[in-house]
Amino acid sequence: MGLVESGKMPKSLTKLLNMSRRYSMWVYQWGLACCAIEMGAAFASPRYDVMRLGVIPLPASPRQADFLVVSGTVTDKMAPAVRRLWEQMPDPKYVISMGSCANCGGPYWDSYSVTKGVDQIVPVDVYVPGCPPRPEALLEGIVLLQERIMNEDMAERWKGDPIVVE
Amino acid sequence: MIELLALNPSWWQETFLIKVPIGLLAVLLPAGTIVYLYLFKAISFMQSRLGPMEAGPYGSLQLLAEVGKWLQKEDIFPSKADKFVFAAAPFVVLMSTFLLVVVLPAGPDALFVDLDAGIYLAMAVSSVSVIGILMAGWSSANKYSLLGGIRAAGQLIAYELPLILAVVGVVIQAGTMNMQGIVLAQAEGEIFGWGGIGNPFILTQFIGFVIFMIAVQAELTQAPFDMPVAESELVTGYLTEYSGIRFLLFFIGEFASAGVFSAIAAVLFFGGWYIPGIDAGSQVFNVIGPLVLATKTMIIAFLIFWFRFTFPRFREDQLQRLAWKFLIPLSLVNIALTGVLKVAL
Amino acid sequence: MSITTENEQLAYIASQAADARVNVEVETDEGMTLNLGPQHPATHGTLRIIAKLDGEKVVAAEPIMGYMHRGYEKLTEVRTYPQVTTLINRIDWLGSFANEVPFILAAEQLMEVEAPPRAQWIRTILFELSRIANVCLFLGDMAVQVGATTPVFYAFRDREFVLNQIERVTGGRFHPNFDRIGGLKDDLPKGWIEETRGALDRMKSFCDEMEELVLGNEIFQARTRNIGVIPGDVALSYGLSGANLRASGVDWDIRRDANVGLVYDQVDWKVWTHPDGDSFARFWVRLQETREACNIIEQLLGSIPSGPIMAKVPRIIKVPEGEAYVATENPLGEMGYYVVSKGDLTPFRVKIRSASFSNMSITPWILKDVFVPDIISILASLYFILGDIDR
Amino acid sequence: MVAQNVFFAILALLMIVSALKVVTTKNIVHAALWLVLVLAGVAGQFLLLGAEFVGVTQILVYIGAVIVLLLFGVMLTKASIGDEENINMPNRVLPAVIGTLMFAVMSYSIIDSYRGEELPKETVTNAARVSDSIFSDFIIPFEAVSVLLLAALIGAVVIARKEVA
Amino acid sequence: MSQLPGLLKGLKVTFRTMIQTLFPDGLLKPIPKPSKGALTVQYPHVKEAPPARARGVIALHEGNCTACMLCARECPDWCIYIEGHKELAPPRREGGKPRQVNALDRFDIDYSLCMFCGICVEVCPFDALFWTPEYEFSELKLADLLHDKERLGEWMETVPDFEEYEDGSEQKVRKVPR
Amino acid sequence: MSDFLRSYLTVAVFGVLACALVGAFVGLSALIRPARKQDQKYLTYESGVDPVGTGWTQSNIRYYIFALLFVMFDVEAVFIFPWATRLEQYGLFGLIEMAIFIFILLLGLLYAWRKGVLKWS
Amino acid sequence: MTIAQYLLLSSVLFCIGIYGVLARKNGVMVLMSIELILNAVNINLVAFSALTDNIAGEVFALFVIAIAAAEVGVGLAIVLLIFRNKKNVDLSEIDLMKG
Amino acid sequence: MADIPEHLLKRAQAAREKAETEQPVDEQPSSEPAETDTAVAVVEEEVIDVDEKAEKTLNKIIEGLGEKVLSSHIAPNRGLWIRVSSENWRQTAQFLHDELDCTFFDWLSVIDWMPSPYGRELDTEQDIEPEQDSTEPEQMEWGYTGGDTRFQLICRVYSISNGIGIMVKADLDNQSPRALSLIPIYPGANWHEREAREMFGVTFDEHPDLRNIYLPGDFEGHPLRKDYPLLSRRMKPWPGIVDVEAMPGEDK
Ligand code: SF4
Ligand code: SF4
Ligand code: SF4
Repeated sequence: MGLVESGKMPKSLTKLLNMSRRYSMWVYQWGLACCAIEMGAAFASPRYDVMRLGVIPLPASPRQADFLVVSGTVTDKMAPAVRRLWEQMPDPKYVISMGSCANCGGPYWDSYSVTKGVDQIVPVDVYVPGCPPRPEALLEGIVLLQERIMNEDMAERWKGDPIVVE
Repeated sequence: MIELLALNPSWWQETFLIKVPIGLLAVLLPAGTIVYLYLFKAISFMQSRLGPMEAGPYGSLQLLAEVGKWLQKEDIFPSKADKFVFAAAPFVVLMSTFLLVVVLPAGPDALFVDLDAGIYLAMAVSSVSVIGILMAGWSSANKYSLLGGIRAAGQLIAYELPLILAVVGVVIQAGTMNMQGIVLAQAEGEIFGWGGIGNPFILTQFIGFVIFMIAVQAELTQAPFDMPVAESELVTGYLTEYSGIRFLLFFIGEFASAGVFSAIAAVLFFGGWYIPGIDAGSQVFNVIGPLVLATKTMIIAFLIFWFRFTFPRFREDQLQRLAWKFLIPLSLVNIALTGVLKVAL
Repeated sequence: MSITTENEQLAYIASQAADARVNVEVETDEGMTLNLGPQHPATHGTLRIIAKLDGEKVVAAEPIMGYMHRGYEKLTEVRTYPQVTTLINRIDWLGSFANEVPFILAAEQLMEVEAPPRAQWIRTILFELSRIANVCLFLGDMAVQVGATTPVFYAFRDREFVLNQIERVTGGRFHPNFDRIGGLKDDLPKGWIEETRGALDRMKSFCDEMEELVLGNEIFQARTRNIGVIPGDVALSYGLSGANLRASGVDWDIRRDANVGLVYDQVDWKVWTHPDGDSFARFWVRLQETREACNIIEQLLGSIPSGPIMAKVPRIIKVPEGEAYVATENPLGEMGYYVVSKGDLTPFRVKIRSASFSNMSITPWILKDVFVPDIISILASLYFILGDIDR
Repeated sequence: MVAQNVFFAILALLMIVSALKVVTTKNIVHAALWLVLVLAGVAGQFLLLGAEFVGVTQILVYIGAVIVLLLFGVMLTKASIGDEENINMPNRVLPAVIGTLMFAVMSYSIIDSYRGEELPKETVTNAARVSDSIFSDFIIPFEAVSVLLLAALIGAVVIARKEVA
Repeated sequence: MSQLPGLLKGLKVTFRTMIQTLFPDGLLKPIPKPSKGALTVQYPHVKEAPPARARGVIALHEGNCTACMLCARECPDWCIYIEGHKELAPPRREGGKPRQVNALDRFDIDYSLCMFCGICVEVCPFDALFWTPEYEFSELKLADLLHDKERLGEWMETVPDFEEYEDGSEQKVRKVPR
Repeated sequence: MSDFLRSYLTVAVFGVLACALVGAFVGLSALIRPARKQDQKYLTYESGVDPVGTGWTQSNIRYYIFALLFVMFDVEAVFIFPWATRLEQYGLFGLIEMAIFIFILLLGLLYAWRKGVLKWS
Repeated sequence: MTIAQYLLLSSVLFCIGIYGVLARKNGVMVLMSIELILNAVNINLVAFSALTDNIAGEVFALFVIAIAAAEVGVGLAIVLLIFRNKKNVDLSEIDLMKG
Repeated sequence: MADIPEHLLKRAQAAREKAETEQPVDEQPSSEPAETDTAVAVVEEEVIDVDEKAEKTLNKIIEGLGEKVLSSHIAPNRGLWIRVSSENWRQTAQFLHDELDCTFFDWLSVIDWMPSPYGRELDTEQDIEPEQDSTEPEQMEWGYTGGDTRFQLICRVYSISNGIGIMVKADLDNQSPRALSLIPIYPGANWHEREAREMFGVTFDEHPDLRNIYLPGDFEGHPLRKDYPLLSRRMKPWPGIVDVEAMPGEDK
């Protein structure tokens, strides 16, 4: 137990495991706002076809998800649910914040009901700018995340803190 | 096959050194092939996409990545769940699959066991997975799971019957429950006196085949019978709370049973390892038999996934109605017809 | 990095408590309470339906909204008119060009300007294109909700062609911000008309595919016929509009009956209605409307007048005092803006009459005595967009 | 024959432990699952005795159908996760005494009358033999079974309908 | 049952699509070439080209900007930050007086907040801001989404030319300063 | 041991094999997977909110009728399978016997059908 | 293998079943205990069938299985009915006459 | 919040001047219903084209409701407004529904006529704190059909057979704004009224279920009231102030 946390993993095995996490990323079907449609396009449109990258948009339950795309506006009413769902995902888990709303509140920065940035609730690994980001921009974010996974230190991630990238 | 290698192993050696590894392969390989070829690729093509491309050439290593990934996922036991049953459910489901595979013949001598009650045993153990599903649904302590589990069980038992009854027609024709015997009966049978291609029972048991396939579709909870795991309402049904490796096991179980059921269908209706033109007793079949069977299996499995990705799903009551009011009476009629013909001819 | 500050934590706990209260309110002693959402594939994101069940039967269902409430009406009061235009794109995010139009028309009414004909033509074309982009997704999504996976891929596939056309003109795939008071931001780029024709052909074949794959499918029909029947008068009293109303047999279409500012009177087209009022009818009407939209666009493409695309308006827009209400037949139904101006840079009050809000208000009425799977198909057939409900 | 005896012992142990669990566990679903093990053990014993058809039937009917029925019934009666209160009679000593006494008496008489009587080796009865027997000697009971099943179904439907109404 | 035709038609549609994807050259040349038959643009390897007007990211032509603040004021999200100072620039005509111009010290756009509405580009009276269709600028850290003057200037390379207009238009095609 | 028992032993071995496979997977996974306790991780998933109600229901009693019907026809299958293998020998007599048997069971199905327990309300 | 070992096993199961029937209050549990008893009987039947090489024992085991299925069906239906009326399946509190 | 900020004074002054110079032509806020009829009779002299349909409908309404119609307004081809008192709110709706066949319920909302106390000058960095109670009712201006009170209920119903939409306004009490719910006539009003309650704090009597519809249950305040502040706007410095450093030697 806890082979990884103890740091006794051989390098090559770490690489292999990172690789498998990189190419098998299940993302769960959850859209929040307009960005969700572009996310849907990235997932379901044959033009973008995110499955190519190994991102499988099958699960509808967070229990089977590897990463979460916060695609759109997070309102104060929604924020607890976002947090809850993120918490219910099994580790190792990742978060992509998609669109201005999720990044910072975006067009609703001055609204009374919108959370100003999802990183106040959950730790975010990749920020994808745009309003909405084109599907390919999301793909870029995913590729970025994959690279990040490829190079990450498993022991650090297993402890749960997102790796600090310098 | 063993004779070909001019070995004479003891029973224990034979079982543990040959049959067990081959059995593992026979379960996992079709499952993997089906997932990759159909779930990832063929379906993508049907939707004018490509499917996995990045992991290995044409995404061929995707499955390895999947397994590697799932191994690393945290294994969550919800605090309210019944831990023991929750953990045990995947065992039951997978066990049902493995017990199904055991009766399959892949050549005149290439078989795991040659049971007198072969197909009967298969039918018996196929219903065991219902228990696993009920266990999973109940122990998760989750509403979606419970509803999904009960729906699944209700559906599985409703379609278990057409499945069994569709087989009866074949048994009547073959006059045996032995799987090997059924293959031979097809190989040596004749259609109205013409034995050119033997008698693959698909020809004389077409109704039975249709019923069997519909029932298999339902047994595998694939669309249009995927109410229990209906994503758009029950999240993932009885699997909702499963994460990590246990989910993967269910996943493997699902597709492995797809493979096994397709193989059973191939044996029952398409002549199993036999292809017309070669003498059924010939040693050749010990070599090409497995391949022939695998090919037939894959073709049938394609049907399953083709349907799955084309049709909308039935509602629970429509599904039950279809089973009880249409399929079961029809299969009884089929049995009656086959019986009458058998006795009359 | 998870900056869960103390304040954040407090707010979090408070809202949890609020949630718990809702739960208590709906708690029943008999039967089971099924909670769909806020994260649930059936609810297009963030709607939450609480259904009290007896077995598989729904005794009562209560939608809980507001998970996507972004405060548009307040924000419009602190934004200038051009800024409002870009903001309201995001109400119905699928047909966003159509969102701008009624607001711009209302402002134009107050300013007493009229867009030049070319602008009106292009507006109408884009309006219908966004209808296609919107409804096209409905066609696929409805199929997904009743369990067919493939149609939605086709919908996304062919929708891309339409989006491309919208993007080529406006620069945004679906937040165009293209309409201006008095006209349009820019003119059509070269070659656009021809390409649009191609996209329309694609759409038409998509409609045919949908008809074969979904509409004609017996399972689909079994799932939708006689499910969720809304009689015409009930629909009216709940303020249902658009295809939902027409599927209940009410022959009313703002484009034909109360058209403002768009050029529907220049084309030859038909309003589709269906007498049944069930989920199937709603799907059918929308499918026909998609075809009709292709038809309208094709006619308009051939007859775009030449000329300017902007009327004379001051550079800094101040809308004179007054009140105006303009509604258009948006993809989701009647969308209108009630604009009260006091002559400032910003509107004084904007009441947004969004289609989905009214369309959804019928859910407690209609989700009675149905089965759980029907919740999904009925909701899907009513077709709502969360931004359009919650605003 | 040694192997048979070994397997018999394993199965018997499994069955007895599971059977005890069935009657002592406090959770109904667990009880049903332990019962599965008992039934599977019984099937195994049948196979050891060479009764192939009965053994497989045991799996098909008991594990595949009766247990499912039981589980359904359990879930329909709100089986909660965790132990249930109030599942046992207040007085369990008396039943235990009765059970032990009965076992003592029975085992005594069994050992007394059948000590050392060996079973014939390797008899395998296949389905055909069973079938022939049914369709020659037991045709009346056979038809009677169908009537019985019909009666059971009708009874259950009546009860359930009362419920639905 | 009369159920079959509708179901079969559906099967036909999906099967046809599969064949079209697998064998884009028709069944006479049955060499599977899905990457040609599918509509997919295989992202990291191939990139689609969005239309010229696409609003991907804003490029700044620093030379034109006079720090007039119009864009910052009109921006609905308040996400443009400008600081400037006055400066003497060489005269426009030979021998004229040196002109007083506003020079930019800081021009930041916060893309984490920007709503990509295009108002700033539209209101800029001096043609200093342009849209480019680039879309690849995701970041691992939020702070990196604040693009400064230099970064915005780099985007200038990717600004496409303005497109011609469709017949019947009275708009003039503008030029991108390079 | 006889071939017969050996065959069934193989069957049992395969059953054990399934368990071994599951066990191996779970064990392997236990070596490398993380275990990060987060209080809410173990809450029941319910679309992102606190679970409503106790989570238990009396589900539809109709399911029970279906299960019962299933049991009935399952028993039928028990008799029909051996019969099917020997039908040739029994001839018309066997046919009629089975026809009566099935007919009686069908009466049950018919009864349930007519009483409307196969429908949902 | 001797017949005695089967008979002993069967009697163990039988007695456990008896204990269950007497000690359990929950209707479903009682049904399960009855299943134990029936299975004990079946073991006896099959064992004797093997001993005497008479197929009748096995055939009767089959019939017993069939009847047991019917019995569970009806029994559970009654338990369900009780449950619906009383909200529990406590056999000790049931006055059968009032049902 | 000590003294009144200068800009606010300026604004108030400007508003007062404006009100003096451009007296509204037709929509005098009328206190007595007697005058209303005349106001109705002299609709819109400035407009040349006449909306016959609207006028006919208006006549019918006045016929049916008589004095209950406090005032009305026709914007030709744009719409028809009438104003009633909040006591007659439901009766009016009932009349429109029954007599004029306005079966289509369009929407219902509230307008807060109080000028917003918040604002920003172009050269201040922060938003300004408003003066407490700095706004009195007389500073308010009402739109078409005038008004008396801060909150006005407005609802639009549509008659498909006649092809005309009618906007009905009603003045609400300043202290405790309330009106009868329209649910018995238009069930669709349910959510609209919940929304109005939540956003403006207007109570609808006889409404079965006036819970919050959008905001979390513990949200305080009514966001669409003009005196509800948008905090972020007041916290964040406005980047638009001209921030060009002067040349050396030049003063600002
Ligand atoms: S970032 Fe823009 S497109 Fe995305 S959800 Fe927010 S407003 Fe919609
Ligand atoms: S695009 Fe819009 S939001 Fe973005 S910087 Fe320009 S004006 Fe601001
Ligand atoms: S409006 Fe144009 S010139 Fe003025 S500051 Fe902005 S970019 Fe520079």
